[in-house]
Amino acid sequence: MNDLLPVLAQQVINGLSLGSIYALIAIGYTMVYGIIGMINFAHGEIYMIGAYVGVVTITALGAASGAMPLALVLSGALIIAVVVTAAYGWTVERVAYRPLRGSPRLVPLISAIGMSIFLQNYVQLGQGARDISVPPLLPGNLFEIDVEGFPVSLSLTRALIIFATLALMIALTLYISRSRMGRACRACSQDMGMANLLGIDTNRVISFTFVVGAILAAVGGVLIGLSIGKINPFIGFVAGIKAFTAAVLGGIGSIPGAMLGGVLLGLTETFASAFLPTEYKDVVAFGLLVLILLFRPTGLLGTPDVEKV
Amino acid sequence: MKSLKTACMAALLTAVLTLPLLGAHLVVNGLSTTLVVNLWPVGIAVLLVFVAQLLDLKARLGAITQALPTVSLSSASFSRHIRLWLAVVLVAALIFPFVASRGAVDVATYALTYVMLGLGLNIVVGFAGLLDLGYVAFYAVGAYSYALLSQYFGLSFWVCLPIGGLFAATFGILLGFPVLRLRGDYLAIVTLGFGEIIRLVLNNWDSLTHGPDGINGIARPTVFGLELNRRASPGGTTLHEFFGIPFDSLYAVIALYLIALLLVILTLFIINRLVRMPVGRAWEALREDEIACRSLGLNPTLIKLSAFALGACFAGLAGAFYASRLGTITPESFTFIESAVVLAIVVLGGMGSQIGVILAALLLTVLPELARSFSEYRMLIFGLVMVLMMIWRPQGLMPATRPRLELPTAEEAHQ
Amino acid sequence: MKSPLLTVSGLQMRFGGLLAVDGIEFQVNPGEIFAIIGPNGAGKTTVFNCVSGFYRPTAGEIRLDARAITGQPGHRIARAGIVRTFQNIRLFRTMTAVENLLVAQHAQLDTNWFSGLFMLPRFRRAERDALERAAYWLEKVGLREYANREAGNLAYGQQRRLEIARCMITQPRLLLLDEPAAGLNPQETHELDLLIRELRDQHDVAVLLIEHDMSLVMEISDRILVMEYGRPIGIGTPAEVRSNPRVIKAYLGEE
Amino acid sequence: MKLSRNLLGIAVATALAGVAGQAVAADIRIAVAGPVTGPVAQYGDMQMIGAEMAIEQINAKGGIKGDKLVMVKMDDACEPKQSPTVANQVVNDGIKFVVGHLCSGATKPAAKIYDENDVLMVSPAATNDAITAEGFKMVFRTIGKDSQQGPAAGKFIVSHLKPKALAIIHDKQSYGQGIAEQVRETAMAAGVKPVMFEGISKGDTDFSALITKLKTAGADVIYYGGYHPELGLLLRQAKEQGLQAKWMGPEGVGNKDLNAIAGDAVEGLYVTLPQDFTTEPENAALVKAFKDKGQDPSGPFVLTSYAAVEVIADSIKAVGADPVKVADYMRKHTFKTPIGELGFTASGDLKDFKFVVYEWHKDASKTAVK
Repeated sequence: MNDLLPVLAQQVINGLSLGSIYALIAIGYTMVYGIIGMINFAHGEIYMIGAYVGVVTITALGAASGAMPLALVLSGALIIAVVVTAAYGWTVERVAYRPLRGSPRLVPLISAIGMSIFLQNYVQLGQGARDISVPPLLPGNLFEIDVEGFPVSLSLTRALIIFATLALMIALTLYISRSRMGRACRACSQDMGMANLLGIDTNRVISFTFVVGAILAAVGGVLIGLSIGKINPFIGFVAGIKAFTAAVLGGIGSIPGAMLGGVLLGLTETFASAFLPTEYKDVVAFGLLVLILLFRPTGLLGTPDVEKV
Repeated sequence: MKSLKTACMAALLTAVLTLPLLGAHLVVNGLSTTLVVNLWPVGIAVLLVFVAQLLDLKARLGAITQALPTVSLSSASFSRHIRLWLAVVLVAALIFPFVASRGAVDVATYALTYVMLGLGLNIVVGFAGLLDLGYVAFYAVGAYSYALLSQYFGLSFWVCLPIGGLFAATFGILLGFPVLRLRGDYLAIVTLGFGEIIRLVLNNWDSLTHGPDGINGIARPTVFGLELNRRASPGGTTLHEFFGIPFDSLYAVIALYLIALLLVILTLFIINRLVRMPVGRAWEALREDEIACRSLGLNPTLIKLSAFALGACFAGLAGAFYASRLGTITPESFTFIESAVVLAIVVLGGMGSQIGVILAALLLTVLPELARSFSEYRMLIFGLVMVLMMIWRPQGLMPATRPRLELPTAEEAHQ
Repeated sequence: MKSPLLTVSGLQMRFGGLLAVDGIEFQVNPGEIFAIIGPNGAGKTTVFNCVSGFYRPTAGEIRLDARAITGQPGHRIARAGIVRTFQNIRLFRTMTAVENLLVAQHAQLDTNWFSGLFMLPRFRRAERDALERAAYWLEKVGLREYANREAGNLAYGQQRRLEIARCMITQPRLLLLDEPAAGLNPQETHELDLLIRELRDQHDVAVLLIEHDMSLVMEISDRILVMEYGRPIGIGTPAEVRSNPRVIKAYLGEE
Repeated sequence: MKLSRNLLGIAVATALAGVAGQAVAADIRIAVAGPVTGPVAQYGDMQMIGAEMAIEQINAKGGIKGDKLVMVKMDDACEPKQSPTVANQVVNDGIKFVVGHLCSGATKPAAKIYDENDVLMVSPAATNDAITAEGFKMVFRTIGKDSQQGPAAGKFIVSHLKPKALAIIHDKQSYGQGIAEQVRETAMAAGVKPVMFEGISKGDTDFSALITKLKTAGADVIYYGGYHPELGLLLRQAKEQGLQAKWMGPEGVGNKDLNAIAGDAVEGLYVTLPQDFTTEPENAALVKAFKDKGQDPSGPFVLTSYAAVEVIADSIKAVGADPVKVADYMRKHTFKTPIGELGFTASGDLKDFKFVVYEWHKDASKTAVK
């Protein structure tokens, strides 16, 4: 069965590109959970908003100038999407979570669920519930090699996603381990109270976490908009749950964990739909989430926290 | 008067937020996607935020809602009248279907179904403090159990109702076991995953559940053996033939309403008793502090499983009734949004407060029906209300109050 | 010599690399007040958590009436008769004081659902008995008029006493008190002293006590175990322990 | 005798709202029920503009013996949960004629309510067979059934496309999966056994793994049962991965939005559609009327909705506004409509409804395939 190799190669590529998107969103969950121990249920919607703002900007830039060079349109869309989505990330935290700091565990979680429903319908109100299609700005493949008669290819947009995810992940890990704000984040994730006592403005650190999460989700949203070519107000929901699964699989709270978790989930899902009937793909993904949380809630790279009595 | 600076900052932020999403409207026509710019909504939003910041509305609104009177159910005056109040409400509920219009009765039946779901989820979230986001799964199990039993074995509604409740309770325990050791938010996500898995299985298992086509031709409940349809099934007699009156589908609507009312009364009766029993107190103790429970000899596993099983059982009953009322069910009506709506009901009503949950269920189901054109904004308002409630009134509209227990006088006490 | 109520032998607890407790040996006889003292971080609460079943010790054995209970889950050890209080009070805060005492009797109460659902006389009688016992214990700790107040709204000292009452209502055989006098003023400490003696004398319960208040410990304990860095450095009556050179060195440092 | 308001507050308010809806007796109200909101709202738009045009034109010609037709728009967002509430509202408001519902999933529960209350329902778009399979007397449709559209596609695949390896994909929805099963049965009856028969979940966006599976199976003809959003993505990702195959889909994919998503990957797609009557010479005036209002008449459900209103109006003109008499009249007569001569079977389906195979192009035009 030597022709199995190219099929596997293609499926691995599919899995990597899918996993990179999950990783980009998973970062938002991991950082927020790592620092204030809360699942930002509305994070999937922040990703969706990033995609919408990206498409609006592309359409505006595309329409306005017509012959604007591709690189400019793309970078313009990324910048504007990042700025606006970061503003959403900051506002969601400021409005829905900051007033609830210190209240019992269920309260911020329910507020997050409410915010997720609100954002979904807010965008639906503004842009309608229908699918918005994105013109293929970057058609064509990065490479298309013929392995024993089977075309193995990686499209430009998917290559861009994998590359962007790697670059952002490395940059973020360096920033967190090197910079002052990075140190403050790590301090807060160890012990928020003590960090506050030592003069760290914890509110600023928390806002920073949400903004960084939103920025990465925005990049993910714009790139997905380009590569998949179809967005609607509901794409954030399932993508959000899958990204959370990736974050937990990798070990919630650990940034490399989010990357590892994302890729693993992407590969699992891809091989599930390759070898099982495709409709069971999501069942496998959700099943994986339930299994991880049961047998290894701290994930692969996470740090176990002993339940203090 | 908050400083002008913050008001301007807030207004600017609102502009940045709303411009791309509300200001520019994406329109797809055929090949090209174009932008229709309409700055009105952006202008209104910016103005609103500016004024709100200027008058520091947020703090004022917060104060007002705080001051809302909390009717403490156990205050002496109220409890004496509780029997009277219950009687009045019950009589009104019984008369209602015969005087109200058909549409109103149908909406009321729909609302009563959500009252049952709300009361059931209130056990899990309100009393035991376990945030279950997959509650719709038990609703689906109840509905499909009745649908399948009635289709394959022709069992009547009244036989399948308890079976549906039992099946759902079993699934409740199945879900309960794996999540025993998990904390609040992990538990929420696992139950969410579980809910989605159930829906996907229902949608994919074509041989049993006919997948997306769902199950059609589900029999309506019979009233004392009399069928509610226009034409009797072989061997059965219909209500109107029995009474020799011309067929009017209003009878079916009224009968369904009364069955729903019966189920709600049954649910309320059982839950009210359970809460005053050791198991009910154990639920609340678990919510308060699981470690303390363990140190006093209460087995947290049994407490959690009993909460899940009972919450699921009532969802199962509601599901079986829903299937009998609609006559046809598909996996599409058991999505996560249902779980979120029932959670919103419990949260809005006041976690752990039965009266609050009932009021919230009526409010959140009747209001959107009242203004059908308004229903587009229904989910938007749900989400917003959930956020605002958590900020201003986490205890809910009608918060539960502790029952007063009269202590026997000192002489009777002996040890 | 009656056989000991609780026997702890070779107790060891390791958290990853850290050896929190090692080689702990002691016994508590029926009706005895046994204290464990030592500087912060000596591993006292860890011993407590092992005895009460919250930690599974990595080595050693714990016996209650010669029956091994090492590693059993917390709720089963509690039903066997070992009940504890906590350093930071763990009351059911939004439930009333009397409800706290009713929950504690859950294990003893008739939890038959059928009789409960239909309020049969059997169930009503069981509830009334439980309420009477609760009234008795509220009276004993002077909280009777606070019966219907939420536990979280009681004063600190009152919460401490309610927690002890909640333990006693389960009719335990061994009561574990984790720094009961912490945060109490001298007057309240004295009342606590009387309360503990009364519990030991009238309710035949042995007491295992962790406490920093030396005057209370020396005055009330029958025997004392002294721990430092997880290891035992002295055991015996208050007098023996006070004169034990290693203990003096540990507490008062080198001359 | 209405109970005093304050006791039953909300419920009575609903009742009064119901009564207030009662229009002047003379007008004949027709409820047009379909997805005004929700993800497939564009199909609802087609239904609305078709019905609206028919009502306007009939009223312009003096209505029916002086009575005006009034259109009552009802939104069920294609959700099976909402359609029974809408149906009950229609019955409650005393409306006797319904053009709708649109999606099969939403139409099924509503049909039962209408039949029991002697309300005439004509669906311009629901193709699932089960709708007219329960012996209802008041349920009709002015569009073909899956069991008519499926075989048409199956026969075309076997005879024209002669596949070496046929793969069938569907979107796990009652419409998509229903038609996919029909195509499979027709193909297998003709001796062509599909190499793949699989479902994708609605709303999915990444099909790269499925495309690779299709490539491995060497599928050269692929039939997709479902709506346009998912097919658009499948076509686009198939082109990306260099999958050379001929694709075919039902009328649910046949609209411009497909081109917007798939771009030029849509070239050469085969679609079964109701015959496109907008090119018929006698419909020229009607097509111009739509264009004058800036509306596109070529959508699959525009003319079927127009026809539904016309059939109801002609029957009322003959036997008056009693729905039961109208239903009997409809079963016994044929009606001249923009989509040809329509006749109804006992179960309410169209006697013969031809689905024509079209070839779809990247400029969103379509040419009939002989």
